[in-house]
Amino acid sequence: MSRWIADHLWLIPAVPFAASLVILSLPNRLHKSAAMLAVAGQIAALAMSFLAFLPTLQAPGFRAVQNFTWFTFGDNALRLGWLLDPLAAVMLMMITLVGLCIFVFSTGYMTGDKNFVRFFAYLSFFSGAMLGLVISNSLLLLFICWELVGLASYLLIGFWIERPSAAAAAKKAFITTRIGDMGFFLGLLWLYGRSGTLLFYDGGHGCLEGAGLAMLGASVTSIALLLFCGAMGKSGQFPLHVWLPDAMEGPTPVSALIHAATMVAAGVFLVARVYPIFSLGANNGVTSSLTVVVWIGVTTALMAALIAIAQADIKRILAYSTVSQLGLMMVSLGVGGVAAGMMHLLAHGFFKALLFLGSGSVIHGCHGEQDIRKMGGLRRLMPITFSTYAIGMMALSGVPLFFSGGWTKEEILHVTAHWPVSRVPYFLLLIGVVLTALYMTRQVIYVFFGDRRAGSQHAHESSRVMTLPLITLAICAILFSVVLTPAWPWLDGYLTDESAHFEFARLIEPTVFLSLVLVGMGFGLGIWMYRKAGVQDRGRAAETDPLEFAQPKLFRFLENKMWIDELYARTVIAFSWMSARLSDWMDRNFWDRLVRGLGGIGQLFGVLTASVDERGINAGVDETSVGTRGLGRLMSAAHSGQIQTYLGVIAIGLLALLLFYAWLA
Amino acid sequence: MSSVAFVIIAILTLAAALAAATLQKLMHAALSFAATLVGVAALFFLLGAEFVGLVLIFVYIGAVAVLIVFTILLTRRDVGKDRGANWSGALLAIGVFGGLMWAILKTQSVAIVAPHIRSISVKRIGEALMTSYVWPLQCVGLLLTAALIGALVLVMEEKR
Amino acid sequence: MTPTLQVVLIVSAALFSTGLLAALSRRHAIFILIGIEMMLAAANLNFIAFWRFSPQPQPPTGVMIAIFSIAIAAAEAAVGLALVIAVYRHYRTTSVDQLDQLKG
Amino acid sequence: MINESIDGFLHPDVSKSVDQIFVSAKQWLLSWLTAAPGWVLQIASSLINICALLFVFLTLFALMSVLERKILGRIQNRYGPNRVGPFGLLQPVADGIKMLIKEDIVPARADKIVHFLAPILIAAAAILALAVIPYGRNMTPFTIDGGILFFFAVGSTTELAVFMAGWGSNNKFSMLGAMRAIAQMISYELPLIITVLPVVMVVGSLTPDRIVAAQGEYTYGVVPRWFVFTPWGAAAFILFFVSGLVESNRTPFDVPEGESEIVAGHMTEYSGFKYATFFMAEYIGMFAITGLAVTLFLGGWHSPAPALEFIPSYVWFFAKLSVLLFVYIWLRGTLPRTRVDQIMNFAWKFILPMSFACVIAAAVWHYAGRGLRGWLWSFFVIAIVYTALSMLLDTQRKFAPRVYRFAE
Repeated sequence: MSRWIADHLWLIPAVPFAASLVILSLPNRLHKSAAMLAVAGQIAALAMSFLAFLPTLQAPGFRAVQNFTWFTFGDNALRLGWLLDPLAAVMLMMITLVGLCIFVFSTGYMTGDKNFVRFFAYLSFFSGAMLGLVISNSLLLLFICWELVGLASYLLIGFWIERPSAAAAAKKAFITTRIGDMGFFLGLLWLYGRSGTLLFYDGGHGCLEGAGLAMLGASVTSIALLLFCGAMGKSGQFPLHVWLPDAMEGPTPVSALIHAATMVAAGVFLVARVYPIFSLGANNGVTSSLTVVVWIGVTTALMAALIAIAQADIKRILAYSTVSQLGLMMVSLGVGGVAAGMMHLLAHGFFKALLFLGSGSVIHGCHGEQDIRKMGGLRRLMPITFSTYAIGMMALSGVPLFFSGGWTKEEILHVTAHWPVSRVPYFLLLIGVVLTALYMTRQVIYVFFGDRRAGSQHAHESSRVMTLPLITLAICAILFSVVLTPAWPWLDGYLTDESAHFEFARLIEPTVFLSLVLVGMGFGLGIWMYRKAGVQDRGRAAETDPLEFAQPKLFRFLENKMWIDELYARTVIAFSWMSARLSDWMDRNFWDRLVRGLGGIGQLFGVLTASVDERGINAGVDETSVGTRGLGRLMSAAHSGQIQTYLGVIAIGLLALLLFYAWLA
Repeated sequence: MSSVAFVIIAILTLAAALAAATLQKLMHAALSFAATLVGVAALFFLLGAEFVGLVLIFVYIGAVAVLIVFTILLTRRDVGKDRGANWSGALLAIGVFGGLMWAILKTQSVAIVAPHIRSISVKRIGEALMTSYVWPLQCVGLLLTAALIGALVLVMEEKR
Repeated sequence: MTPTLQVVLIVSAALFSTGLLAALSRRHAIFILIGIEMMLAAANLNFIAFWRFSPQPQPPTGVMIAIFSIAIAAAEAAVGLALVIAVYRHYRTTSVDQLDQLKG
Repeated sequence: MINESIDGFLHPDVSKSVDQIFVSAKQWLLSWLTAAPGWVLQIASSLINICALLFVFLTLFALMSVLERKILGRIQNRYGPNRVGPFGLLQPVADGIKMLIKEDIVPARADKIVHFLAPILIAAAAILALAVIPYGRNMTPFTIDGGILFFFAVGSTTELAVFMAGWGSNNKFSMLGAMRAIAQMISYELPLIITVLPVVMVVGSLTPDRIVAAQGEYTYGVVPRWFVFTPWGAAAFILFFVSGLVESNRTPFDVPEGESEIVAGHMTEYSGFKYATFFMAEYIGMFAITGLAVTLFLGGWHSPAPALEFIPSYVWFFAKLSVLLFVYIWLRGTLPRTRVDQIMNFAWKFILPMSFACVIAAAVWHYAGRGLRGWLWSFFVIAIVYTALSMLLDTQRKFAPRVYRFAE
């Protein structure tokens, strides 16, 4: 059975795809059956992923590959393939499980939306593409699925097309990620050019195996960095992070599934997948490309955490925390803790989905209110949401011992502390931990404590279909930590295929206390700062944020996301303007000269033909000079709109080529 | 393939080509263009690619030439007033010819005679088309369909 | 005694330049199309010639490419002529030197 | 081409030698210049073939022209030509002389060269098409791998020639006729070729000789294995025959020279010998198409029964040919002329889909193992498509008695 699924791995993405196709063909009045179909497809995918998960448990370092030829031209074939190994298996489990929860949740959340059916079609489409991305054994196939999930996210962000802001956000997300993907594509081409194959594992000939890696040679760093551009785009690392917060314009389940749990993790997954390329030729685990990864990750983590403090939109806060968590994962990959990074990815998938769904339930309860300053006192109104949300928040801010996030964060800090290059990232990450605790506290205080405000007057607990996923995810977020503890680092061992054995002593480490202190500090600071949040006190209006009251300038700076969008606008505009000027200058000075030169060539012919016929030499000369002038004029008006001119220029090019060869020979 | 036949056919072909390029009346030019292609097909026969030659005649005389003459017919009011030739173009063509000639004559490796082989059989071409070239074949089919539809759309009378 | 590859190449070069002549020196759009078709035919001749004169002319790559390029040339001619007709309908002329709407 | 398969002039078996008499005669002629170099020999043998072809088919043309008129006469209940020579058999000679001594008029505004070249080209194309047809055992004038393609390639030249005729004689009627002719030729060339496909598929070769050879045996020793006896073959044969009618501009598809509307179509401005050439080209084209039909579907030169093997192969070929030609004449005597739009609709809406159905049916026949099962299956396919098409195209138009409108 498990053997069978290993051979028919393609079924896992195929099922949601098929579901989405069928759903797309359904009329809008069959929305019930559409939802049923989507959920059923997800359940099937989950079951198959579990089947696929089983064999990887038995043998350490299990890896099942099957490749097939896509098409042949002449005698060179383009091959794709599927791959099942621990990395893929855990991702499959996470995606399908979280996905299932979110599908169920959105059946409740999206009720009454006029494009209900379309929504589920897109959602299934996305999940199919994501699963395909995870199990693909060829960088090309991965890239295809990569673009497909990009498309899905574009469609879903702009799901409420009638909102201009949504449309703009969708466009922004699409374009920004494209910038990254351009790099990815170039890297892909370069890799193909060097190693001649895009298969990861191909019985020793793949581009991640000895032979393939050996062929990369000196260009490996550039390839790695180009691939990392793609990762940066997808998982919102520092220069390209701007799209992710705006992506919150989409429906909340979408934010939960795509922009928190799965798709944005794809970048991290990509780096982990092609890690051999990054770490090729490393001396004690440091290569230039990995160093770049680390620094970018650190910058992102810290910056996003800072920005998150000053946001008012509940989802934006979570979005920025996502960005910073992704930065954390990148750091851990960069410093060599692949397993730690992946573990944090999985844990983050669970609790971030939980948080988003919680926020979704809050928004739903408050009838679409998203500004946390207008909420408050929801603790009693929505107990289930509150408790699950609290669990998610603890996990996110990394409270040790009980919550999955805590352990993975431990791991990451641990590996970062031993990074040979510098210890700066370590300290910065410690600050990041404090900040995370801080802004989460702020959010929770604003939303759930204090007394009700404008937005939360008529709030109510969400229906069963929405609370059940919350509970499930909360349980996952807690129980998941069982396999993460340093006492019994099963998942770590599973990912790095070593056997894990229980050892209680490792449970109590000094770092635990350190992080306990840090988190406590964050909580304390938060509670102290925001105890009076939302209520009028000492000449501060109720709406104004305490931090804003204390430090207006800093708050402005953070609230406006460090002016990065504006900066981009300036630079981009300036750049295009400059390039326009440049090309104009080229036109005036360079091309003109070139064209005159071509005229000179024409003159050459003139002389040649003149010497041809002796008798009518004058006529010949006149004719040729006329021709030359005509040629020169035609050429000098380089954009004459005359086809024949262009043809002539092409011919001249051919001739020039011939002359060049003449010069060579 | 006897070189006498080759030379004769080549001369005829080039003469027809020159006529097609220089004749004043468009219809004559088109017809001599057809003649040129017949010549090229004959050259293919001599070179042992009979199938390609037949295809060439079939496609060009049967389809392209008829298309061209029809176009001439449909745009008849404009036929004939061909205002002068563009001498720089002629010079360019001569130059290109000179360059190519120079390149060909200079390259020693092309001064070889053909090996003695049987002309390629239609069966082998069919097999090749259906096995290792099936992908390009599909692409060409798609392309032709697209071209067909595009041409139709282009010449369709726009409704008003 | 048989002609060498050189001769064939010379013939195709001549054919090519004749096509170029037609395409460059004549005003009428149809002439340009004819010229282009001629150049394509010359290219095909080259393909066939190189296939024929290669040491062992199997597999028939040259023939294949020639066939494909003939098909593509047919498509190109169809679309081109359709364009000529459409342009003629619109501008009442088919001489390319009057069609310079794209003049920059 | 020299057929080495035959050894010596006198063959022990008489019927064999009678069968091969022409081949052996050619051998004998060629044996005179064995000393000459190869290319001389080649040219000589081709010349012999050409002369033979021209002689046979020009005679056939003459015969046909007079017979047609006589048969038409019979159909219309009158004597045909019966003055010149015995039973008026010398009528074509008289016609020929008349044509030759007529004045050759060229319109003043005509495009002289094109006007002159058109008949030559059309005749050349028609005669070339004859070259690839096997007229008897070892009697293919020009054996070429892909002869069918050759046939259609040269056949497609006709359109150009017709257009030249129409354009050259600078005349509205001519142009209209030419355009009509080209339109219907192009629309029927497609089914013509596609109906050939099934045969080519089944035989797996484009060479006429192979195709004929593939129809050699007899099922149960009685029924000849001609393709016309398979469902797809029968359908394809009928479609091919009709398309052939159109290709050679015969009634009921002779709108290009519908004398009632446009005087004589593209032949309006031609007179004297040129007109005769056109006339001849039409007939020879007809022979070519018919010959191809015989080759493809009626088993070429094979005899219909094993018992009749002793009769020479070429006799069989020409017997079948003349039967088909009689059908041509018969149709001309019987059917009225159709309208252009009717012809076009018929081509694109009925004939083309049917010919595709033939291709499919042939494939089915092949994969169901060429036996009775295949027969039934392919018959099934043809029947399905036919009924579907006839349902689809049935416009439910009820034919009312014609209403006459008179000018007041």
